[in-house]
Amino acid sequence: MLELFADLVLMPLIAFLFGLVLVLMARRVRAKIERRVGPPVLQPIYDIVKLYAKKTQISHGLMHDVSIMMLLGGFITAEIFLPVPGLDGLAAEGDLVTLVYIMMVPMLGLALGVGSCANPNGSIGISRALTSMLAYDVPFVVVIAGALIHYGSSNLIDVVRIQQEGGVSTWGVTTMPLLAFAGLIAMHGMLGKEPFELYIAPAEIATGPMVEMSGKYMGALFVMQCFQFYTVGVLYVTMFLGGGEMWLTFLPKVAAVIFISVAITNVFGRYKTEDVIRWMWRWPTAIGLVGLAFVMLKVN
Amino acid sequence: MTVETGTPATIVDTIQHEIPGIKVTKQGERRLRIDVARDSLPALLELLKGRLGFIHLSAISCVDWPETDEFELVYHVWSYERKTLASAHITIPRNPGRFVSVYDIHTPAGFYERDIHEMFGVVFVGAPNLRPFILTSWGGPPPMLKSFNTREYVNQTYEWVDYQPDWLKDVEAKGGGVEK
Amino acid sequence: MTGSEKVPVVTDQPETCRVADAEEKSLLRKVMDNFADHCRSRSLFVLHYCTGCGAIELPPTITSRFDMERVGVSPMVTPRQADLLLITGYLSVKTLKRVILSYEQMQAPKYVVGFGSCTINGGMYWNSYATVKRLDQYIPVDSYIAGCMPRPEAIQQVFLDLMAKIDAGKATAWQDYYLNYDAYLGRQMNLFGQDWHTPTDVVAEAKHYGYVGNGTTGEHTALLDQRATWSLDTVPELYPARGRNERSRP
Amino acid sequence: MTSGANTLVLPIVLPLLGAFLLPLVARFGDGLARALGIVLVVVNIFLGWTLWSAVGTEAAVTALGGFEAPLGIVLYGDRLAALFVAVLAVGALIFWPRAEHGGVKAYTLTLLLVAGGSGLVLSGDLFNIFVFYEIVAVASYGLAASSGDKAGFGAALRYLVLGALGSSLVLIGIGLVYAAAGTLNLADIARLAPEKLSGTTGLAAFLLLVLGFGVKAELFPVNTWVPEVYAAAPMRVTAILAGVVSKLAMVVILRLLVLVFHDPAAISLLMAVAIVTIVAGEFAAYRASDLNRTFAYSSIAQLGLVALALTIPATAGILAAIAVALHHAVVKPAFFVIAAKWRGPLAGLAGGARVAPAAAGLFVLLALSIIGIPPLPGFWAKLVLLGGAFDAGGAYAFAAAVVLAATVVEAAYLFRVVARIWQPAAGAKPAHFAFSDLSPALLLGVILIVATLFVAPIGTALSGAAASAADAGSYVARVLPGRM
Amino acid sequence: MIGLLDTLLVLALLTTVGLYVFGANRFAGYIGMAAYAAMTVIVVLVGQTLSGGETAVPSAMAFTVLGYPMTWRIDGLGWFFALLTTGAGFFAAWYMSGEWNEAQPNKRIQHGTLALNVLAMLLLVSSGDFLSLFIGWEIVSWAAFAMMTQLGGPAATAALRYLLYALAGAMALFAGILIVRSATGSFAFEDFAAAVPNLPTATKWVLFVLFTAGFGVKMAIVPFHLWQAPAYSFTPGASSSFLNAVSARMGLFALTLVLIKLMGPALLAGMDIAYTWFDARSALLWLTAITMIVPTYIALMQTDARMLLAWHGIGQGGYMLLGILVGTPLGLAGGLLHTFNYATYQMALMLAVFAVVHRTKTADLDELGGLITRMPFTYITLLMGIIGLAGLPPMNGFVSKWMIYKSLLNTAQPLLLIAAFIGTLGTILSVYKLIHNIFLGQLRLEHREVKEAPLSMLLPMLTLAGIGFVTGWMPGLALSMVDIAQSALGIGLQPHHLGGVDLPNGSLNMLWVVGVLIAAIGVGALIFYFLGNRRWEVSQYDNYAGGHFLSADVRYHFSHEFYPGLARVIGPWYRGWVVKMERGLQTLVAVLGDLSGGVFRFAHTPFYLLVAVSLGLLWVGLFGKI
Repeated sequence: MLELFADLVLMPLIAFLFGLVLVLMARRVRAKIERRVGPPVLQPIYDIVKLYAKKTQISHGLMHDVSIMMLLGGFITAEIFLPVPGLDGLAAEGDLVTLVYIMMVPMLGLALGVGSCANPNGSIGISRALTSMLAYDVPFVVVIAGALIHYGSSNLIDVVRIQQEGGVSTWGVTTMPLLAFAGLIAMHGMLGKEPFELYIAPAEIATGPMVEMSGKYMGALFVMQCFQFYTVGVLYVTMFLGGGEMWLTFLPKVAAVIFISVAITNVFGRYKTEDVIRWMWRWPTAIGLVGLAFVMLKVN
Repeated sequence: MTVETGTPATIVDTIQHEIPGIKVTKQGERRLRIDVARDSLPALLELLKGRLGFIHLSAISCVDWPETDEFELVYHVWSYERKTLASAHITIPRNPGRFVSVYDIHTPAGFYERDIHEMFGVVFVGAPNLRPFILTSWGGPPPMLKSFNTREYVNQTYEWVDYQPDWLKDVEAKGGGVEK
Repeated sequence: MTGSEKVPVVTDQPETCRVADAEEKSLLRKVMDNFADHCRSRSLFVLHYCTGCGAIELPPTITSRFDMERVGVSPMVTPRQADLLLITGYLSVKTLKRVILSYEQMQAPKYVVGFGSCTINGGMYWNSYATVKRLDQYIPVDSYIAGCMPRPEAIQQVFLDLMAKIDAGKATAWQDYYLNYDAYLGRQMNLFGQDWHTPTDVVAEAKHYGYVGNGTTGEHTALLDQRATWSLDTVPELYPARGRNERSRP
Repeated sequence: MTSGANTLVLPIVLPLLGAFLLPLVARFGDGLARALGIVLVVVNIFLGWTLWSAVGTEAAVTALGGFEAPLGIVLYGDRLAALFVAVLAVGALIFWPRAEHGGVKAYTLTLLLVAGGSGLVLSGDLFNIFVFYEIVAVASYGLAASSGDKAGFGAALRYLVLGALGSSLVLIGIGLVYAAAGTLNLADIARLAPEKLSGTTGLAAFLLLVLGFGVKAELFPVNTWVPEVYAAAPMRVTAILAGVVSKLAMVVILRLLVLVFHDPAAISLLMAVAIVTIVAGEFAAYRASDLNRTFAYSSIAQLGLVALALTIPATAGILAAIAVALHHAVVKPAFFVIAAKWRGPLAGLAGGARVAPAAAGLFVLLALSIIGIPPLPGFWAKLVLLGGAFDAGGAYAFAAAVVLAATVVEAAYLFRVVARIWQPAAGAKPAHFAFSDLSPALLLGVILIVATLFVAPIGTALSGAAASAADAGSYVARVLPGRM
Repeated sequence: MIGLLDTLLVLALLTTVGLYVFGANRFAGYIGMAAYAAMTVIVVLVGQTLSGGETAVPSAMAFTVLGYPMTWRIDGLGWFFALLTTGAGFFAAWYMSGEWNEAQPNKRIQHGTLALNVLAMLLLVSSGDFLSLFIGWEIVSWAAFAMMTQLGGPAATAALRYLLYALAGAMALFAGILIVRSATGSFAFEDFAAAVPNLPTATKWVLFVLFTAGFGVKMAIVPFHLWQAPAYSFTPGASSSFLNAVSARMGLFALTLVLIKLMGPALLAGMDIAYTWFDARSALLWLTAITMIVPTYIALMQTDARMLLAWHGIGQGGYMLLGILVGTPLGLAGGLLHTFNYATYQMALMLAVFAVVHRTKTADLDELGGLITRMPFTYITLLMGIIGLAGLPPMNGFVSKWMIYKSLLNTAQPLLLIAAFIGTLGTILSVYKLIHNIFLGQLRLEHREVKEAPLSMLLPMLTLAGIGFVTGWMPGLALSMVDIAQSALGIGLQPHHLGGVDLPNGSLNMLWVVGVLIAAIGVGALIFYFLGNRRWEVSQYDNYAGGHFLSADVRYHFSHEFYPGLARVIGPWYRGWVVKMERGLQTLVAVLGDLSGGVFRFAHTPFYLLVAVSLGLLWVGLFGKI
């Protein structure tokens, strides 16, 4: 039990810390692309501590507070179900489908909190966020279906073990290149980065859901960003890049995945909502379906 | 009636022919100054717009003449075809300060008249909306009137920093400094 | 307290001990506060609210030319998320209302920097009936930048000075708004009329967070309390007398 | 067996005698004439009941005037005949004309109708059937005209012309049969039919007979008179005509099909006619403008159903035919009683439930039964009919599918009215029902409910009657002993 | 001793009569509650006998009419649906026992029709053979009609439209059972089950189509789904939630009984459609896939809360059928469990919506907003309900959807999994729109004094939501009920434990999933309360509006057309083919009607007589000889 208790504590902690590194990397990459020096190393921590140390904390009702709790709780739970080298946590108790649904709980919590802020900018932001979720989740589920049928099991520990049996040759990216590529695009959409960043949209709807968030509410959103980077990265690595044998190779892989999407994001403008839907339902879905066809040919 | 093209000269002839007691002076290659009686201004604007292509009322400015106790209203009208600006000058007495609105001829007049009403207190009969929109919480008299003593209002409403640095004292000692 | 009474000259803050911070209790609290001030100074979110002509100085300060992100300053969109409110240039009476609304929507500790001479004593519009002459009469200001319009280097310098003050825990101008809210409100009412009010309930907030000084409530805040709930009194059918937010004086 | 024989002729003779005596009795008082008429009808019911109970599987046969079978006229009273004699008499009793409907004239015509009807069902001789068919026809023309207004006379006249033409067709048909078979006795014809009536003559004879009797049995091409007459005739006459008389013609066709015509082409002809009748009846009812016309077209459809049941081979068909006919005899007159007061366009019926809750409730009960909703008897009738059709398979399955589709249309137009009745009244409210107006319908409603409770015993009784009716061999043996 | 089933049926009959007679007085609701509670207890007792090894509990009631025997008995499958029915009846009666009922126009009819519906459904689920099944089916559809047509006006037209659909379905069913009788000689289930494998494929296909169509109408599978949303929405509150929760599931009971128990999924899979990869089972599977997606995205576009939920009812029906038709024990358990879960959260949702309607007199999503401050408990119920409807972890909806997805994965049917997931996404979008437009955003001026729903309405709602949460945390409780039903189907049971299902290739243990989620939210709460200063609640007018001063006379709220981007993309896809088909059918009947009416009026009968005779004789002359 002690080892399980250690997992329960360690996994979210590692997720948070490495999430901070990822956020720092994202801001540094953005700065370098804009020929700027970029923030100091501890900047994400400074931001979060400053937000939590705010003297006045404005709330818009009990649901606003509960949504912050759901936000953090949801991501902590998602972390616990993500197997990382050495720490399996509760990955055996719930499989990938469960994880995908657990990742929706914080999104719903945030949506309810923003709704109770009673600000139309927030409501429009959430309506766009849910629409973009609908957009990127279609290729995402094609990828999941293909991958799980290819691995024959939906338990993440098995998925990692199957990929590691034959070294790089049995990695998801080598056995299912098309699905991996479609998965990458879907992940980019899931992170809500630039071409699909239609729900933050500072110019149009004043940072959408974050419009009435301040102090520790805003701090929680910054923490969520760290968790989100980490979770999405680890999920992709677990499905396609052979999961984590040991930390030294695992963290660079996650950083690499996040680096790809962060690098892309700074050179794009923002798509309109319907363009996001049309684009996501056309290209990544088509690639995913072709990949799925290959998988089905192999299976039967 | 076809719209005659041609130099300002021909415009001058048509205007003088149409409206009695009008004085047109050419102020430049592309500028005309028209002094007209107060009552025939709407007719003039109608003529300029209808027959001579002066379709764009770019501004109405008001000048306060305390000596003759009059307001001078200047209607700047521009014609794209002739590339000429015509400025119609009229004068109205200060105390009733009322004049007819030209909103129905040129819609932008709505805002210009509202601005003049707010700043000078001139009431334009028939203007769609004369509520204040710049000095929304202003209680004082129309501020652009010459009779309005800005300096005295400012002294009475606002305070300044009483900034007495040493270097300023030396300058004042030598006779310079800010005039009071 | 009529408007014409002389206001003390603004001189540099005396080296007395800091204004009693309501929460200062224990060593742990002091360590925490120091660490918090350390982080606050290194993470300033600027409300890029172009109130006057000086807003054009911000882009070079924040982007690649001068890159304030090196020291943790990054622009934010709404007052809720911002710590630093920049008043960039002259303030007409109408703009001042929006500035006060934004200032009250910001979360303490909040700082205000006035750009250029217009915010110090009216600048070149010193004799205009419509512009505000001294900003610190209406909202507490941390620091000013002289110049008509200061260059990015000056802005960078004021940021660094402000960060040093925050680090030292001395940037407490914002408490003055709570402690002497009645004076501020009185001066605001002189300018905007007796039925001036903002959606933020500053007195209740002060009581909630313990920043109640003897100047917090007074005759002007009493005027505020006469209204039932201000948000509803602007509804014509409920309160026919008022009916509109921006009302010209009778 | 013989004791029962001579009572066989009574159901025909007594009403006939009554019909002629009534004008004389009327001299002594109109009420007396009415009472006598009712007594005679009750006697007829009793006779029908005694015949039903006396006759087991063995039918009662009477040679009129002592002349033996092939030459003399024979009456053949099996359970089927007894049933319909009783039903005719009960119908006449419930809908016995009121004093204001032409008084004595109406009573005599009704008695004539009862006499003719009983004769039609009982007689074993083809020509004798024709004679009674004429009596019934004449009586129904008279009754149809008894409403006394212009529309009634017009409709009755057109009905007379059509009836005459129909009868002439029947006569030609009988002539053909007589020419081919040389005899008019049904049992004899049945015995000779295989070789004599198998060819085109048989088929032609069948066609003519079916079309002739079809006029009264409301089969497709010849039933356009139905909506006109039922709308014009007084409610009580329409009830009897629609409810009972049209079934008698069906019984004759049944006899012919069982005994004489076994040619599959004939059967397929009758089925085609039946299907078209059902479809035409249901869809016309869907577009009918007022309640009366709706029920007129609905009765056409139900008669088509009975005809379809007849085409189904073996006892299943006969049983289905009897069941549907009986159920229709109970439900349709009640519908017409309601339609009598609720005239005018359907839209005007809004608010009916508040004005006359009993009528509205009865309407729903009848609608449920005619559509065939369990546990009401309508459902069992349909179950037998469709069960037989699906068992027969092939073309019958298609016919059954048509019947099912028609039922949905039937539900559409009936429940359109129900929904209208339960809506709050927009303009004028429909008429209120006095208890006396609604009493016949309520009585029939009670009969329906009683039938629902005792559906099992009724079912067995009817299947027994159907079995005996379907047995051509026993009919011939019974009528012509030893002459097979 | 009189059997359990008979006591149940007699009690149901007495409740119907009693509630109709005493419907008007104040305690009718409580009488109803007591009656339905007693029924539920009896059903649980039946459950125990069944789980004790009995295959079925017979009933003394048996008739033979015209040689057709009719028997009634209740087996595991019927028991499961009986439990749903009496449970739903209990909560509906509880909802009707309090203040909500005083405002209702016709109390007697409401109580009476609810009890009638429960009686009819109990009769249907305990049918012993095809004939009693058909009789039960008819009575259920007519009882539902009686319940729908109470309020008149639009309710009456919707009810009439439902009735025509139901009757068409019933006629198809009638033809089906008669074909069964002619093919196997009797109406009994066992004979049919034995005879069906070696029936000719043509009859097998005809029976499959007829039964699927007949039962599909009640289940509102796609081509027959148009009637359900308006019919269920215009019924008065408690009855509408009863209809939504259970009524459509009778179709599922019958489909499961015939397609799975009697015909068996293997047989269906064997019936191939020529020249396609499809067979009967996969064709129906794809029909359910469409049923999952199309109604959900129609629900997304609704502006009336009741219609939105009713459209979701159709979509969720697709999930249940999908689970059942997959054929593996896991899929079957998932489908049946989804029926139970759906009943709990859908009823909670409808009761919550009707509580809002009770207080604000409107169900239009564009007229509501910000009610969370006024009606917090109704908000909690609706929140737990939508989490269940969307199928997210803490609630039970997730467990059954997970089992269905897992069965699809194990049988390697990715495209169906994708269709199901798209349906879930649509549900998440539309349920958020529902809760946002009613409870979140700015409170309207006229709703400032709206009070919370009365206790008599809150308790049933919260209990239902609680059941949803408890069975979500410990799905084993519900799965044991599903086992009894599944044992009757002969496909084999899905082993499970209190927390969920253990499979070699990926298991689900909700004890851990929900436990950790709640613990993590607790950690979030600790972080929230201890890290950072105390919270200060501000009014809804103290809000960022770009420097503008907010006041109550300007509505600063976004709710109309909540997903504009999505509407622009999928808007053109709503072509309403099925609506056009329905209207085409209506015009066809009208044209035929005009035609036949015309024939009757065209000419007098003698003309037809002569034509008929001449044609007939011609026919005789030409064809008679062959």
